[in-house]
Amino acid sequence: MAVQTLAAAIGTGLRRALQDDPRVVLLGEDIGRLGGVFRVTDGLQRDFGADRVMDTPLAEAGIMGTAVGLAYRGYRPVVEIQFDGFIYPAFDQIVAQVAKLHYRTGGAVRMPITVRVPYGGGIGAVEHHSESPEAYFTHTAGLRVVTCSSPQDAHTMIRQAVACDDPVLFFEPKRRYWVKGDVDEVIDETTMAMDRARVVVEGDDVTVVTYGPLVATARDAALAASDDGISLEVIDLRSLAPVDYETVEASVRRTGRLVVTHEAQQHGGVGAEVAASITERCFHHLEAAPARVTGFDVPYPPAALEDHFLPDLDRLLDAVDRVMGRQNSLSGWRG
Amino acid sequence: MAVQTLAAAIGTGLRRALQDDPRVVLLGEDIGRLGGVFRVTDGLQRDFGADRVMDTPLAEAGIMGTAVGLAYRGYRPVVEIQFDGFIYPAFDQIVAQVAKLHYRTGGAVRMPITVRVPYGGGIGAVEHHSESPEAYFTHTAGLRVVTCSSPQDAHTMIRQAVACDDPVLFFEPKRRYWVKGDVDEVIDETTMAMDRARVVVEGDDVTVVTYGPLVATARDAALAASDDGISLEVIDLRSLAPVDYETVEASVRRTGRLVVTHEAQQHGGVGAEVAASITERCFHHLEAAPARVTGFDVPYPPAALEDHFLPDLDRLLDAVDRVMGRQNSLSGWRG
Amino acid sequence: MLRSELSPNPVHHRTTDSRAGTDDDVDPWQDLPARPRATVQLLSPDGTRRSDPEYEPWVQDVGTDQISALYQDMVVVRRLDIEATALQRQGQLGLWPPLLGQEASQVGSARALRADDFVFSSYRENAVAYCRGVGLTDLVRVWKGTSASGWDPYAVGMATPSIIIGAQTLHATGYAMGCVKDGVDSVAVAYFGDGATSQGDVNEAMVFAASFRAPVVFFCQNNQWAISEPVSLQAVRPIADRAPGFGIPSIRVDGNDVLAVLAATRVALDRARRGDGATFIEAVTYRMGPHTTSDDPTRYVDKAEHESWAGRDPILRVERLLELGGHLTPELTRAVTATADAAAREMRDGCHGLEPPEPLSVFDHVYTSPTSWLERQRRQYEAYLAMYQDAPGGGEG
Amino acid sequence: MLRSELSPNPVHHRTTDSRAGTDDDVDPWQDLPARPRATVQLLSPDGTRRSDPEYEPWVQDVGTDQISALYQDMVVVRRLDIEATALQRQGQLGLWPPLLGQEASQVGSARALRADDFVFSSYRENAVAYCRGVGLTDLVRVWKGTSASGWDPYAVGMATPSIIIGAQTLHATGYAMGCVKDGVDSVAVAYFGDGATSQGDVNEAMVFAASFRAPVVFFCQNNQWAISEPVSLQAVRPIADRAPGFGIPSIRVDGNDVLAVLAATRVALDRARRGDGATFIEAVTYRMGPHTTSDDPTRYVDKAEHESWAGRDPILRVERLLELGGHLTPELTRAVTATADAAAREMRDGCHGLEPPEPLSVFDHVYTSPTSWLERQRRQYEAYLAMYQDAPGGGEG
Ligand SMILES: Cc1ncc(C[n+]2csc(CCOP(=O)(O)OP(=O)(O)O)c2C)c(N)n1
Ligand SMILES: Cc1ncc(C[n+]2csc(CCOP(=O)(O)OP(=O)(O)O)c2C)c(N)n1
Ligand SMILES: [Mg+2]
Ligand SMILES: [Mg+2]
Repeated sequence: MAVQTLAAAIGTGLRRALQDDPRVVLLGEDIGRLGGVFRVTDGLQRDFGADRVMDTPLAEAGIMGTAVGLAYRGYRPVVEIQFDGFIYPAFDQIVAQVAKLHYRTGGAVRMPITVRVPYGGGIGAVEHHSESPEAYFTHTAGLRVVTCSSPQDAHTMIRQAVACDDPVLFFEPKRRYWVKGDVDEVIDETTMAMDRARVVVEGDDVTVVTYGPLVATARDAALAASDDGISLEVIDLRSLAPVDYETVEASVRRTGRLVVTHEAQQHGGVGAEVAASITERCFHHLEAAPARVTGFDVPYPPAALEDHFLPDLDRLLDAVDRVMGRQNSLSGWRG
Repeated sequence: MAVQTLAAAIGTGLRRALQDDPRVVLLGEDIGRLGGVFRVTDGLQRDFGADRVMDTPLAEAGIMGTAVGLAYRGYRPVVEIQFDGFIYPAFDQIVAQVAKLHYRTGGAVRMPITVRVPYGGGIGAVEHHSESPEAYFTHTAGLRVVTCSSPQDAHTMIRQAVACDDPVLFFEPKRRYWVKGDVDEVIDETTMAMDRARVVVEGDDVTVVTYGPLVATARDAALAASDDGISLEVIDLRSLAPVDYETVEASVRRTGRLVVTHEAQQHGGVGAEVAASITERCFHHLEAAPARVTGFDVPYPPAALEDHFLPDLDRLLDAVDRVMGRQNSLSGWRG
Repeated sequence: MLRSELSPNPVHHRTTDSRAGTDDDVDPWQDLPARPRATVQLLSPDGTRRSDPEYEPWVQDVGTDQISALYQDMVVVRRLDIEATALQRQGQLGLWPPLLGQEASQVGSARALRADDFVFSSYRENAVAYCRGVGLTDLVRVWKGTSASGWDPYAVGMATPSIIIGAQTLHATGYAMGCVKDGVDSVAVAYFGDGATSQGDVNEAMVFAASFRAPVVFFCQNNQWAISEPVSLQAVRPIADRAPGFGIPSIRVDGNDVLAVLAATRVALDRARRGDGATFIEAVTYRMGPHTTSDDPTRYVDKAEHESWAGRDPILRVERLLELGGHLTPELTRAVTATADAAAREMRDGCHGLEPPEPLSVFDHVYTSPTSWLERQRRQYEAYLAMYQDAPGGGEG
Repeated sequence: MLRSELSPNPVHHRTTDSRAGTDDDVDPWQDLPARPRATVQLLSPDGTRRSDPEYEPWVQDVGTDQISALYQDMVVVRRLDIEATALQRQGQLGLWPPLLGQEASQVGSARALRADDFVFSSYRENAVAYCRGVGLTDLVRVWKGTSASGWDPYAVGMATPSIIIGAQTLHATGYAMGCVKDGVDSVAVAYFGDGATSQGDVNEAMVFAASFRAPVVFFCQNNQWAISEPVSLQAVRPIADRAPGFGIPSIRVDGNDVLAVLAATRVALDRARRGDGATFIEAVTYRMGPHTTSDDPTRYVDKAEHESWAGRDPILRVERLLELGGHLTPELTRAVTATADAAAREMRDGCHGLEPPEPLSVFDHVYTSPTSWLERQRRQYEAYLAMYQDAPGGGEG
């Protein structure tokens, strides 16, 4: 048990994975000598060699495609995509190959590939460095998509992802990289599986479902709301595909109200899926329509506007007021 | 007014577009001498020359990226992607460039690019030839996404798409290419805009929202249901981004029941968005949870299994029974 | 036994250093050959041997028996190809991509491989699959649509074909990088077409292969066409010219000459096994049939071009070689015909016997272990099917 | 006036036939030059002219005035670059990608262009932007984060930079194809780095450019690094070797020699204007600073390497040239310094004056015309902001 930043906790997780299994190899741009632009892989090439921690040419399709070949050969590649906005050149290899090869080969070939993606905004960056592309992958059958919100989860989940025999998209909330927390490096039967959601705050009035960077915001909202006498239950989804609907369903059956929040654009985002699925499962328990608090349906804006794109505490509380039927920004909205 | 197949109606639409505007150029694999693998562009290279109807090297990113350059130069490129499953190599150019350039340049640069994509299954094809990737693009701000279900719409909408100053993903329901119908080649003020939904069957009990290849299935369902005394209203969305929610909302406010159906996988599909948005807008008018009838969350299966993947009349009617509270396959479902 | 493996070449140990550098102070072109050599040909269309001091030694061990075996392979795969086309016409297969005319490119290269090499191919390499030992029924499963793939890649050392043009070249490169890590001298072979060379993936594969000195052979069958597009649309120079700029030596070989293809592939394999990295082979051949059974080449292929290539038939020239040497005996002809007939029959019968899979298998193998989410969809669909099995079924719209 | 355009080269009409073919019966290598020539250099690091009968004629018109102008450009852009780095350190900019060391590559190439040519660049080409006439405040807008782009591409003949590595090379190629269609002899120029050459897009751009004989210049600044990765990881041969295999002639030029870069770019532009298609230029240079202000090159750059390149400074050698000719007068030095100072001041003041845009502008320019859908989001957010403008605001979590 030691205090680690979220970034460092992924690093120690990768270190463990490299130690535990000689078939684990890391591939990516600048992950070796530099340790990655966020230093997540700092020291790993020095300690495990350039054969296992490989700087690659600057070509994301190439990285993903060679990872497929390595997986064919029995390796467990861990690919780093430098920033969210640079994953698209690899999209074809991910959706047409990585996601489908196990199905295509009737189970003969496994693709235990982990794709690490620092994602999300709020860091004042230039274009392509603040995106939340997770929904593209949750719509792709054959992939697992997970994300973490605490150093502990970051550590255990990256190890679980690397150990998983399915391909896993592992989204890292880059604006929380420097958050610190206790990390226990022991994984045993009591460790929560990576495809389970976690209730991070218990409450009775409204279920707030979120993941990654906004878990902290939702926690703050729970605190603020409690001052107002409203009790929020905050669920960190952790796994976006598959979604642990059982946990969310159980909560909403109690609270009768759902707010989903994420940074990604609204239209066709994970929030739509969660709202639709939970409405299907809990329709007669719902007191209000599930509300979504998300990025707007515009390209991620320049840094000076990002606060007017990203959901924040106030927008979240406003949605809580909405599902509670209290005065809110849309009170009397006529469309 | 003449009878045309849906495929031919797109062809005559492209012909008109080439005639109407000398800046329209067509790019794609095998679209010239061969006329495309579906013969949609048959005769166009002969009549407009290889300078305007261009066979390109076999590289989708290349096609899309050069289309961006042509658009920069003031052209209106119409790109053909040979099959749905081959669009992914162009994904980066589409989502990071085509979708964003107008925003990025503060409106200085327009991207009037139409991307034609024959899509969907039911034709007994091999892998990558039956997919429905539309949701990826509806989640991408800056793109318009449309699809047609009749020869008339195919003709007018492709012309509207080419004339539109925004980038348009134009999805063609390939298993309906050979459906015939009257086509009026006149476009005037009375012509419905391409971003409007169309009520194709009027009804009172359940609103069935669909698009593309399943509009015909939904029409059949309306007929079959009426034998059972159930009145379906069928809405052809036509535009998947933006969605004409006003039309859907008006319908559901009357019927109180919604079924959305599409071929694409369920998780994060267009159905999730429509169900979530309509629940937000019509919550107090809903008699039942919106139901989704979609492809399962598996990769598109081999041809011998596609009937067990694709929504059909019976699965649609079963969902109608579900929202009507009648006996159905999930009656008594415990999860 | 005619279908035996050709003996592999002597094996050398691979060097350990896995990347070459560029030094800007040295003349960067000092090791560039003056100019690429002409197309390799060991057997002319009339069946006579052509001398080539560089490549001949690589097929010195190939005597009459082995030439007869190659001949039989080519006759069999052509026969299977024609049979599959017929099966498609009879509605047994949804589609078939004929390899007619490319028998020498595929057999000559595939027969150079060892069992522990690994092939990553496109959809047209059915002769390669045959040589790898893929079962005859397995060749048609995918095209009948009863299965997502035909065979277990690990059982035959050949991945399931990639329909996405060019994607497999990266897979081969990654696999080859894995071979180096494992310290074995197996080689990965990527098959692809002339059209594929335009794809970013294929070019990135060359970048990675060069950078990591990966033991991979890029085997490009330039059959002059990518559906309706002539190779001149993809490349304004010979395709073999592309690789050297990436630091990968290339060989242009007559793809209708089984001996030359065998020799060139052996050279490439040997280089890979010795630790010298990748080689690019352009096998210049011709697609004598349509792109697939759905295609209508009369719309774009010039008749004269087609006929000129017919005169360079890859099987005919081996037949002539055997004949000139007095080895085209009635026994051989009979044996070869019998083998081809038997193979065609086995494939046809196998094809007829293929049954559609169980409906619920649509949910199998999406993940390596069940997810509650997909299990729920499976069980719901099961309930749905159960209901409809009880009730009278409805039609589709 | 020192900052004037250099005179464009004589313009030839472009031929109309737009695609070359491959004929298999002809020796495919007949038109291949025996071997690529050595790196072009017209000015050595010590400031003396070097004779080069092939490239010298292309800068014969460049006299002392124009050399002084190029010198001033380089001094100004270096000064702007250092100023921008300082602005970043002061918290005025979020990030800045220095071009330190690459002044000759950028100024020499950009000054060869005509106003009706069009540039598609990466993020580091701020000297190119300066030469195209981009406003000094416009250079920093994006890096301050107050705007998605700095300038109107059509006003200066330069697209907004592409951050996605390599994507812009395809845009340039498509634009060049459009120039041919329009019957004009404008040329598109794509700027990119050594790392970019690994991307599929860049290779596809060469395929398309060759196939359509597009009047595009691929200008690769090989500054030896892609963030922390040395060029040897991207390419095991000189980068200039890549293009000829695609059918595109290439030139390797000393990227720290402004005259050689000017000459090479003129050769490439002239070829494009004459209808002979694309040229690939590799400008061999060095990134003297960090990748961006966020980078820490001490983690990966060798000190000796850095120092050896410092000896090849692109500005110093022009200074020496002027000095040797007795043209480095106190007046020139004063004028150049004054211009650089004024430019730096203008940029700094402009940067300080940049204001964040209106909140609701986040919804602008997504589409060319409003959609009911997004208008609804805009109005809802407007209502939300209105409510919070009335009420006391809350903090962020
Ligand atoms: C990414 C992608 N784009 C388009 C296609 C459609 N397509 C299938 S085969 C083919 C032509 C391939 O030509 P070539 O590489 O020369 O191989 P050949 O068919 O001649 O063996 C095309 C365009 C595809 N399968 N994948
Ligand atoms: C598709 C993509 N992948 C990764 C990155 C991250 N990235 C930004 S700059 C850079 C290095 C580029 O090197 P080079 O092409 O040599 O240009 P230079 O920075 O040296 O000018 C990388 C990897 C990116 N911007 N785009
Ligand atoms: Mg071909
Ligand atoms: Mg560089």
